[in-house]
Amino acid sequence: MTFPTSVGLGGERVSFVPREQYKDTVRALRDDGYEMCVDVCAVDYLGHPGRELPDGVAPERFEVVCNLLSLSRKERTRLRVQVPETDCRVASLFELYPGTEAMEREAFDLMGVVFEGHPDLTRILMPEDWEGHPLRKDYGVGRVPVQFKEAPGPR
Amino acid sequence: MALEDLPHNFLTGRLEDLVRWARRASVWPASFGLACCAIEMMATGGADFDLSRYGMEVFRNSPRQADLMIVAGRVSQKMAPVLRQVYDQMMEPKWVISMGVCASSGGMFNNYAIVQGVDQIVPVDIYAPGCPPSPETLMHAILTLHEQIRTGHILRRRDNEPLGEATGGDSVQSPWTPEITTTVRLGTPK
Amino acid sequence: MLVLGVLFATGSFIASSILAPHKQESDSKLAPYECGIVPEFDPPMRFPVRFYLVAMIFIIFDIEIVFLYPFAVEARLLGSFGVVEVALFSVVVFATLLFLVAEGALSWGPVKRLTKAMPSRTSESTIARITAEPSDRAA
Amino acid sequence: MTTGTRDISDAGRAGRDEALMGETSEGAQELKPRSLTSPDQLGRESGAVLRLPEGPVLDPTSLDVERPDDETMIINMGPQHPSTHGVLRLMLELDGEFVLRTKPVIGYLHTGMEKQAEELTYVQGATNVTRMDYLSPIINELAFSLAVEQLLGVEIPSRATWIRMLMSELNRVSSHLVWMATNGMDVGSTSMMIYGLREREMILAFYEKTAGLRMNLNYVRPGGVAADLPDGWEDDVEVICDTIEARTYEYDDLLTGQPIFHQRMEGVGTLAAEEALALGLTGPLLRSTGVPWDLRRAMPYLYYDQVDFDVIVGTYGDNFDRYAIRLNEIRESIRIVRQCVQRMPDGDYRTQDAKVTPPPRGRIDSSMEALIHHFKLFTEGFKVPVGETYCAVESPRGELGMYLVSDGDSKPFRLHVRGPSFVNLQAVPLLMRGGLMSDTITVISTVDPVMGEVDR
Repeated sequence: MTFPTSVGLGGERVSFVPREQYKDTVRALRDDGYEMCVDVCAVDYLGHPGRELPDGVAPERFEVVCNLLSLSRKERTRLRVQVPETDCRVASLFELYPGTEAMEREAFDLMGVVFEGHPDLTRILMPEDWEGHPLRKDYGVGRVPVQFKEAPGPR
Repeated sequence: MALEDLPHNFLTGRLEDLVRWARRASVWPASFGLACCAIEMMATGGADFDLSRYGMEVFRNSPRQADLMIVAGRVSQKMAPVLRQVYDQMMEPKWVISMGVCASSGGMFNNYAIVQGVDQIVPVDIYAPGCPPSPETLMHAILTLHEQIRTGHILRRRDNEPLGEATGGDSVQSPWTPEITTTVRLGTPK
Repeated sequence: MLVLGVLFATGSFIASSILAPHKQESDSKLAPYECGIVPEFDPPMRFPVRFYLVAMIFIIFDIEIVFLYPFAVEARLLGSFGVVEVALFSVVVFATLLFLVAEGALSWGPVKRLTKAMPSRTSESTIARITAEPSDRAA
Repeated sequence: MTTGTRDISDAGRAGRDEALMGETSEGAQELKPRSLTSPDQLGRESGAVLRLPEGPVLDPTSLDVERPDDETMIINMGPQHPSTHGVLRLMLELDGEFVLRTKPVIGYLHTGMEKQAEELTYVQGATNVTRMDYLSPIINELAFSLAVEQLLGVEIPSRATWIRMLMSELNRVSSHLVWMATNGMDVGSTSMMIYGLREREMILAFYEKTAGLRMNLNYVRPGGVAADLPDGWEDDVEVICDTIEARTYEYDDLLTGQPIFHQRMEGVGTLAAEEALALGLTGPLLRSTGVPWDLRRAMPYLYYDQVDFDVIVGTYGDNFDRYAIRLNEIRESIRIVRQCVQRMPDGDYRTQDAKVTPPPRGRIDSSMEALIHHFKLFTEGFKVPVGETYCAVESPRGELGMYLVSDGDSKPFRLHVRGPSFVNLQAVPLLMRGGLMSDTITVISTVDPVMGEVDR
């Protein structure tokens, strides 16, 4: 179960885990001494010129990044999981770290990555009837055009 | 027959001034603290920039007992209906100060999440600039509002309000709460 | 005197109905205030029993006061007999209060309280200060 | 939107105007009545069940508190509430005074800052980030600048690092002072509110003198600090340190001795160390359970390893411990500030690498390259090499992490901010279960969520 790893800028170990072994790797790491899952977030790489991925890792559009922290060894590690655009699913870490519930809901809400096995996968930040996932690259910023000549409607 | 039909003449002149003076002197703000401007509003209520010199030291928390709503902070799309609801539940006469550029015009966050200007939801009387406006700016805004109250009408809002013109006292809906509310809910911006 | 009182009462009602501005209250103004949210579920009108026990305590003392007033008016006439009588009456009323408190009407403590008799703590007593070991200090 | 005339008595009681209700209801994000929630969901919510491998495992289906539907009441401690410290909405299921289930509904201050960060260049990025945690703006900018400098690989002069430490420790003191003020107000001592804000004004005056602004000051920038410290800053900081140090003992006498304060804070909202770790809590919330984890000590950044200070750790993990930790952390930060004043070296306050730092204003009129550099830096901004990094600092609420992905352009490709309050807020349902209604106020206050950082 070895997968390519590299060293992050902060000296932490970054490993590129295939989607299927994501949950088992995190379970192994947790038993290995990583007591806290600090952060789970999703990144949309649409239109990225080219990120350095070790060979054998097929670049997909989405990437779920999970940060683990070992308090005993004062060490961090990062897992980057490639998630294809067509089948945006990843296993949820709720059973291992209950603290990731809100983070995964935010990743689902803003980026649209579905976490299987999550007890309550609903929107967390956007209003209930909001359609679309705002942080995706193809989602417009929603800028109201600002014309300084005459302000649009009742300013 | 009600107060607004009183003829403006010598006899009633003193009465209106008295009512306006009383209202100006004890405006109680509803603490509608949203973001960074709320911290500056607290600092204005604190000891150094004492708000109670204007009779405003009590920040009423329920809209039923408040006259002035200071929208302090950025109003998100999810918060817009709540803001409208709290505004409707305030007792007349009521005024609105839009504190900070985020409330006045969306500020630096010109994106999908922020309502670009709280005057799309509630009629605003005073816009206080600044991000966050320093306590002096907020107090200057409050003084301008006091001036507006002292020279304004008793039962009608100022005429030049952009949203839903106030048609004298006869409209079924109270002149303080305009009928049409345009809670802007941008779906998926193209 | 009575006429003046009645006149004043009805007069104020009539004046307020005439002078007050007649406005049609909007829907949202009449909705209950729940921090800006319009509640979907109507709150059930059945309150837990604890609230009624506290109300009973109030009613006991209310009745006691109702009987104390006439006694206070005629205290001089009744003399020592009245004082003994009222003392007896308030002892009986106090017994009901004891019963209610014994029933737990006033014990509202939460289900989960860490330790009952916790040593009285100061801001220094329950914290530990961890200074840097020499190994941590770089320079 | 409001329909025509309605019978007044009817509007209040039964018929809620659907359009009105539709606007403010959040559907699936809300707490459903017991009859509509599945047993497993109900167990999870009411027990705030943490299936810890070795800890006490509460079987989600076994419920010790069983209530028929019409006996409990679901109310909103909603967005506009005096003691939720911002626009946090808590849906509480109450059985009379006891809290059975809690569900925080957030997002009422969602500003789309992570999307906005992709629109602003690195030079402007600090202004966007500093408005997230509006009680400690400098620490937000510090985390952003450290992440950018890590990607750039640029070295900043030692004076800039010492100034950053001085300002972020002062910011920690001012954030804890606001917490002392609002916590005192929540527990009933309004005089604490006045004292807390009065001391904070001294720090804000020093900020205004240094950076020009009281809050949201765009002072810590990638490459160093915006401006040098004003001359005569040593005695300003000296006055601030002495006064606040003396005043903390005043707060101690004012609050700690009070029986009311003890009853409302002791033994309320207790937390076990494994639960805190499982929930990913950091900061005073984690340290109150006895876990000595402070990023300034465990993974030192800036010069925190050259400065001696104590990490304060609690024992019971209840509200009182968190209060004692924050009170003593003010004194520790003052100690650090004093050491910063003594050891402040001379030198320039910004890295001299022309790629990152704009040339001084004076030289713009004289030399052409300076003008071109200045123009390019402020319009297009400097380019950051491709890569991604995660950089974390200790904010007054916990570990504030910035995950920055860059694509070689002058704008961040993706900036994800790990907000400590966003994660700490998940402990609220666990801490409140079984407590009284008045305990919810102190639990929210001691968890100290700042909604700007929760909703980003």
